[in-house]
Amino acid sequence: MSFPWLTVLLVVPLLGGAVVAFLPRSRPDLAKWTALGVSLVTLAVSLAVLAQYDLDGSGFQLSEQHPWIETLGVHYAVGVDGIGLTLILMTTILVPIVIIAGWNDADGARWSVRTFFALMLALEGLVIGVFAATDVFLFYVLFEAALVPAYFLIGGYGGARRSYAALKFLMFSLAGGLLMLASVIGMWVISSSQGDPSFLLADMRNLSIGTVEGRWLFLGFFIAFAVKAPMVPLHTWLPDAASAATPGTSVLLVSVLDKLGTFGMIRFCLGLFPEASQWASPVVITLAVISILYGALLAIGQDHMMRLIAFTSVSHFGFIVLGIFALTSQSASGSTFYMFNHGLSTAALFLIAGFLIQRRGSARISDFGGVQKIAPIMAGLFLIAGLASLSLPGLSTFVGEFLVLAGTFTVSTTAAVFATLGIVLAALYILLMYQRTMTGPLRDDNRGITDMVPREIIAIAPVVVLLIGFGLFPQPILDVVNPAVAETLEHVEVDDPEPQTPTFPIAEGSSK
Amino acid sequence: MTEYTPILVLAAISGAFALFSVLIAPLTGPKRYNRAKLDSYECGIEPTPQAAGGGRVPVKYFITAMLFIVFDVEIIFLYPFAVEFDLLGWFGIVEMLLFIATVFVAYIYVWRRGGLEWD
Amino acid sequence: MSVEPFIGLSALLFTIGAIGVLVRRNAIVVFMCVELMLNACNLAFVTFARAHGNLDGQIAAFFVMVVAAAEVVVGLAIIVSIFRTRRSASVDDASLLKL
Amino acid sequence: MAPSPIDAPDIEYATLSPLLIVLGVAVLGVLVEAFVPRAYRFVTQVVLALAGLVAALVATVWVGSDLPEVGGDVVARGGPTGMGALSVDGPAVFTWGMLLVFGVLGVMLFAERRLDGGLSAFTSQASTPPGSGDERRATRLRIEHSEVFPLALFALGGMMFFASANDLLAMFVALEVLSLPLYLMCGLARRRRLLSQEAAMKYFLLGAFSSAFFLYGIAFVYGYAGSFALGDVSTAVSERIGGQNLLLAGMALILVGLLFKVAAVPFHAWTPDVYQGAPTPVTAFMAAGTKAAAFVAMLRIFYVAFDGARWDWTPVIWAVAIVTMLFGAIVSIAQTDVKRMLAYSSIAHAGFVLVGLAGLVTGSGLTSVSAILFYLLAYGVAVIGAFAVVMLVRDAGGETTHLSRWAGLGKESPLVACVFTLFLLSFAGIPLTGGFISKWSVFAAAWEGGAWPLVVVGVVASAIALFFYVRVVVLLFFAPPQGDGPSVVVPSPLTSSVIVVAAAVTIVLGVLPGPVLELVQQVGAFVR
Amino acid sequence: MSEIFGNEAWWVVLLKALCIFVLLVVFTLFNIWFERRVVARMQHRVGPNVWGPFGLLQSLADGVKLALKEEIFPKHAQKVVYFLAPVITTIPAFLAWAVIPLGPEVTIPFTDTQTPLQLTDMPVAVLYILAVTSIGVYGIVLGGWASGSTYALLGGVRSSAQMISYEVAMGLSLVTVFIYAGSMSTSEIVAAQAADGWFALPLLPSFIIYMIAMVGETNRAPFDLPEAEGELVGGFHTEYSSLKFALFFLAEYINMVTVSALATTMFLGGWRAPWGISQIDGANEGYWPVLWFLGKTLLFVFLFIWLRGSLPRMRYDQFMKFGWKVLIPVSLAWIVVVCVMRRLITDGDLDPTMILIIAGVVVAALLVVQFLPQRQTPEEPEPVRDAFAGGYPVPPMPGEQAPPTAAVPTGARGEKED
Repeated sequence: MSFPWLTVLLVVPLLGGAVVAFLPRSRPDLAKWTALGVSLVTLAVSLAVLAQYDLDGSGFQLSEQHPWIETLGVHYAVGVDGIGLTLILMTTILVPIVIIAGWNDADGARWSVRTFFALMLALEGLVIGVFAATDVFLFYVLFEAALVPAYFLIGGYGGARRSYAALKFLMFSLAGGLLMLASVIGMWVISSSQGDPSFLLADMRNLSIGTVEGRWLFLGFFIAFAVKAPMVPLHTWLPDAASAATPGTSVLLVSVLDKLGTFGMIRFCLGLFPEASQWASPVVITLAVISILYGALLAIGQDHMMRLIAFTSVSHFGFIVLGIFALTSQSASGSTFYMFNHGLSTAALFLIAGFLIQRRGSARISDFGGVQKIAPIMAGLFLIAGLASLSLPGLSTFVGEFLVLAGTFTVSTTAAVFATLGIVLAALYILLMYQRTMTGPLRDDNRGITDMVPREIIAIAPVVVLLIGFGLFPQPILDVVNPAVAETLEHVEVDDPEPQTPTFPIAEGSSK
Repeated sequence: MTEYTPILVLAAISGAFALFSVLIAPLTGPKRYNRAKLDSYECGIEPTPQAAGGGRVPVKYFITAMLFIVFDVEIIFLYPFAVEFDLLGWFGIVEMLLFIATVFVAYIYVWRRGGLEWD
Repeated sequence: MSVEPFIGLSALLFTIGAIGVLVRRNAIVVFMCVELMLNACNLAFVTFARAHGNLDGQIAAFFVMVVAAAEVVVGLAIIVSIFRTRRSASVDDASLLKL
Repeated sequence: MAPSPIDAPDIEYATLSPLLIVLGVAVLGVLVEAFVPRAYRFVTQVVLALAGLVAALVATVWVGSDLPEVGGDVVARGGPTGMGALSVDGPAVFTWGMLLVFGVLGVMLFAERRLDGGLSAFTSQASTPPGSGDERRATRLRIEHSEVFPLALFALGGMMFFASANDLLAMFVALEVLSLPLYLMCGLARRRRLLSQEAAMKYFLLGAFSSAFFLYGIAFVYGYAGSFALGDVSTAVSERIGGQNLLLAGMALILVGLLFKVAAVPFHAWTPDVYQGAPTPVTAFMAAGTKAAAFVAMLRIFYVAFDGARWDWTPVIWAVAIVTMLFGAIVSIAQTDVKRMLAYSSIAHAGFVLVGLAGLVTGSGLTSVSAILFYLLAYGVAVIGAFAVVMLVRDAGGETTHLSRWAGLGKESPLVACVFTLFLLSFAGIPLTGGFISKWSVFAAAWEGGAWPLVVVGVVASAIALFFYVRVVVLLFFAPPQGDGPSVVVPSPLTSSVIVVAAAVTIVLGVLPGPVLELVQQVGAFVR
Repeated sequence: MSEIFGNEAWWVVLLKALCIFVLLVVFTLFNIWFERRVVARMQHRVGPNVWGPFGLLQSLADGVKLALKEEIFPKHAQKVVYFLAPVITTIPAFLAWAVIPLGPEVTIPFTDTQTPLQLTDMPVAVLYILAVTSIGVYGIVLGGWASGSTYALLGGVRSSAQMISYEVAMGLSLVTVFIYAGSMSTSEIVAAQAADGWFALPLLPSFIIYMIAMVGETNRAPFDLPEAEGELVGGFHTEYSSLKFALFFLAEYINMVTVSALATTMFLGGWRAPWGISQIDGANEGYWPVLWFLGKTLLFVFLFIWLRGSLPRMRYDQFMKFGWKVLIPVSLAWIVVVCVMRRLITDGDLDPTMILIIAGVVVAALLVVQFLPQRQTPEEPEPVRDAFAGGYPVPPMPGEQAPPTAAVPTGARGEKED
């Protein structure tokens, strides 16, 4: 068999993490540099994977498969399609950035520096594993396992209420995960009732699942994912976590970990329970729209910068979910594309806000003002990031959001209209924040704020570049994404509908 | 009428006799009150007050009782074995020897640990 | 000879024992009640053996006796050891462990 | 008239060798107590016990390696032996092995002497009143109760017997043989003796009470079926002869007795007290061993004997399982003592196993029996490890089991904290631990048997329990240490190896459960 | 065991029961007199000789005297139990005789009803006797406890402890008899001895053990520790007076007769005429056997009295030690020997009687060795005198000289492990 690229891809960070964890406690710098190196190597490997990936090929590529627990039909099976690949790339790109940006975050924490970076690498490895897993069991295991490093990242480093935030985060995710466990067990029972049990995604797709069972199982999966991709009303853990954790952790949480949820929705909800997905989509669409608006409104009301950004992501995740459950190839690929870019933009926002907070020693927007006079670069980058977050045309996020909306229009005008409101609100909260922090007269207690140091610029620059770059030329990613999305949707047995065809269930569902 | 009924008859007779004699005693005997007489006898010295709950006896007696139980149980098993001895053959003997040996081990333990010492 | 009366008796004894265990406070008495329950079982065994015309029940009674004896030995040892320390065998006095 | 001689029964001593070895070594241990001078007694006992256990383990493997296949609707292995009093079949042999492993680990914990100033965890002389001069004198003379080793072996023998008994009477005897030594061992703690003695008394009184119920149930079933052999009972049950009331009453009473032993609500009251009061090594041994043996016996009774009446007892099992899971999970949240917490978690686990038992999946593949066997193994190992860790966290007054004293353990000694976390995660059923696979398999078995509501409740319960475990983890790692914080005593190789083994097994069962799962599937059918 | 037991006319049963009752009472009266006479002779005295021929009515007079004494309810007594204890002790004493075979089938005079001279019999007769006699212990220990007097309590506990200790030995000694007779029914055991001789010979050790045990069982000298006047005044019946005391007295003597009768039945062929007389035909029919039986029993009673007259009282620890450390192991060993031998014989390999007799002699010798004056086992050496025993200066006892240098307080001195 060919070279196990994916295995390497997910083993490298894990091993690196292990190595970092056992570096001498006395030499934090060594740990930092090693971590950075490892993450860069991972990035390189992921690029190699990209090179290996055949755009015209269909289904999972570079897939490997070894039996793990025969008796349960569990395999160690990995493989990527366009969606997984994109998200893997996003991860591998973000981690080094976060490491650079969070270079000093762990200093002076109760826990050692090495552990911080080791945990980050471990998280990266596990997340990559989740994106690449093509075995439901393996997916579940990694999905749950990824919580552990994240938990310690939040609880071990960061702000005052970190342990509370960590507990909340863990409880939410684990509760969701347990529901998912129930569903997974159900899947196993069904598959074992239909011949030898097997968890391979391919085999599970071909199971014949009764309508009712299907819907229950779907629910189990969906709730787990909805917790992960914070959807109203299961989002409450995110603001706490984001505000308590270090900026770097927040980035990993929001930009990477939460993508597991939306990714799971595409890969499993749609992939395993097509019928149930159609059945549920009206409700889900409604929820998505609600979280778009709700998140945006709460964001406007926030005074805590991190919380604000967190709520913006709630709203953005609403878009993503909307795109997925609109069940049109356009919106779905839009969502995928949007996941990628949302990762970047949010990362930028979190990191820069982190720099600000670090300098000012306060996260309250009202404490800031006129920062741009003394820190122009930071202000500029902050503006760009913000604009990306409100998906200004010309920035990559715009493409995703537009595709989502366009796709949604074809199935449910109402939803689309309300969603569009979200964009307006987005403009509102971003610009308000910018104006209240950067512009205006410089307050005396902000004089201490210095401009960004080269390290930070190095960290932010690639993000900005990518944002703009993909804004102008989105095609490469779309090429990667589209076939996979198309495949998924055709498994859901919907073809892109014309706007008003009364025969279509979703139209009815959403028009009432 | 089973082979146990005669025992009841005998029990009735002896019981009647015993009860009669304890009941008749107050009538036959004289009654002369005397405080010292009613006090518990202790060779004339001031009797020691009763300990609560009938007082405490040495734990030795407890151990003896336990041992008695153990060996009585052994006897419970020995009797049927003995009665049917001729039918049981070597197997029965071997098993019984094993049984006796096992109980004997416990016995040795008690012995060595001074459970049988009275001083 | 009909079985019911004997079973009724054994059930009665068993119930008395059970109630005794639940309501009495002196460990020794509780313990005696347990023994009473065991003997109720013995009665049931022997009765059923008679009813079924096989000896299993009687053998069972033998084993139960042995077990009861063993229980006596162990139980009294424990209770005596407690009695020696706290001068009372009341179950209530033993209250260091709360639920 | 001369009645014909009784022909000697043939007993397959070879097949029973593990059992005989364990009990024989126990008797030897008593002799050692009698004859070996005190100076060498302790060591002799330890060596003897370990050697015997290992020998028995080897014998078990040997027995298990050539169990004859028995055909029929399901392929089972092994068969009845000892005049049908025992049935050495797949589950029995597997349980033997499992129990022997527990026994080895437990004995190693018993033998730990470095933690408490060169003295074992057991009192010097149980006969001396606590705090008395005699006690101090005995301690000064370094007198020790090395009897615990024979006692443990007797208990172990009883457990093995219990798990393989194929006859209600044998089952009762085995039950007592396993219980009585445990009653005694519970009362032998060196520290907090009053607590320990109380625990012993409660355990004894309630235990005797429940075994009386068990016995009365046996009497009724005997009255119903006219025999003690499980096979005969099952035929009687399936043919529905005689008065059903006898059968129902019997089953109910037997169930009471067994549920008590496995510590299921509402017969759980003894568990926290006993777990807390007993010497920690004993608690570990008991928690792992008794549960395993009792559950296997329970499976045997209800799957073999009362299978025909399953519609009568499954509802009860359902109810008990639900109540037990929820109760154990909820109440454990309120606990402030590590040992009590583990006790309640063990109650909850009993509930989970009952879920598997309610599944009633027989046949090939993942049967309920095999799932439960796996569960018991994973749980037992984890719980022994957990209590072994509890042994290490001490202060001047012995073990500090109050949770608040555990705060900041992660800082004090990260290794111990991590291992304990591992066990907790295994209890909680987090992936990549043995607990996950085991919970998985029982739930799967239950769902396959159509008991999916139970599975849902079980998931909810584990979510609740999860909250508690995670809270403990938070305490361990993130809470600021109280005062000078807990001190972790460095144990002798015995304990540390126990902990290492337990942790390793927990992880292996979580990551590579394949072989063990296959094993339990092979042995997962009783011989009827 | 004949089918007749349990199927007789009610009046026959009543008659036999009455006879046994009367027999026992009379026998007791006689025994008391007998004992006093014999002991008197042994002590070069005359003994009671006033009332009736040879003073035979002496004990009757004593009984009447007792009845006329005031009865006392001590202050601390637990009234009810104190009242019932004598009854509890007396009834079982009588009951034991229900299964003792006094003779063969006879015709009741003036009728033509055939009936065995035995109230009843059952497959577990001997077990029944043991069970019933041990009920008597309850009476003793309860009486001692209920008297509310320390002496009585100790006496009761002691006597119960000693009874149970020797009951074990007694029970074990009977096992071999059952092996030989193949039954536990008294009448069948007697029949078995008719077939192959008295068991006293082949089972000599059992016989000896039984005799020792029976003395201990009945609290008779030299084992009469519960009534050790020196230490315990009257033992458990210290506080009893008048007829209650009389009942205890009665029960004790009946027990003495009971164990003797049991010994006769078990080992001396029961009611069957001894060798020599048995050659005369008709010796084993009719009412003659009662004579033989009572004669043999009286022999044992005489043994009792003889022991009392000649042996000093043992110390309690010696007594317990003897029971637990000698009798029990020996009888167990003897059981094993008998089992193996018996099996070998029934397999018809080797000559039975020889081996048995040899084995018997050996064990008997072992047993006798126990009676030889014990060589003084060296007590643990006198602990070095501690001038500060218990932390206080102690003056030297007479005959004890203080060590040259004043000893320093040594706490751990003289401690020995358990």
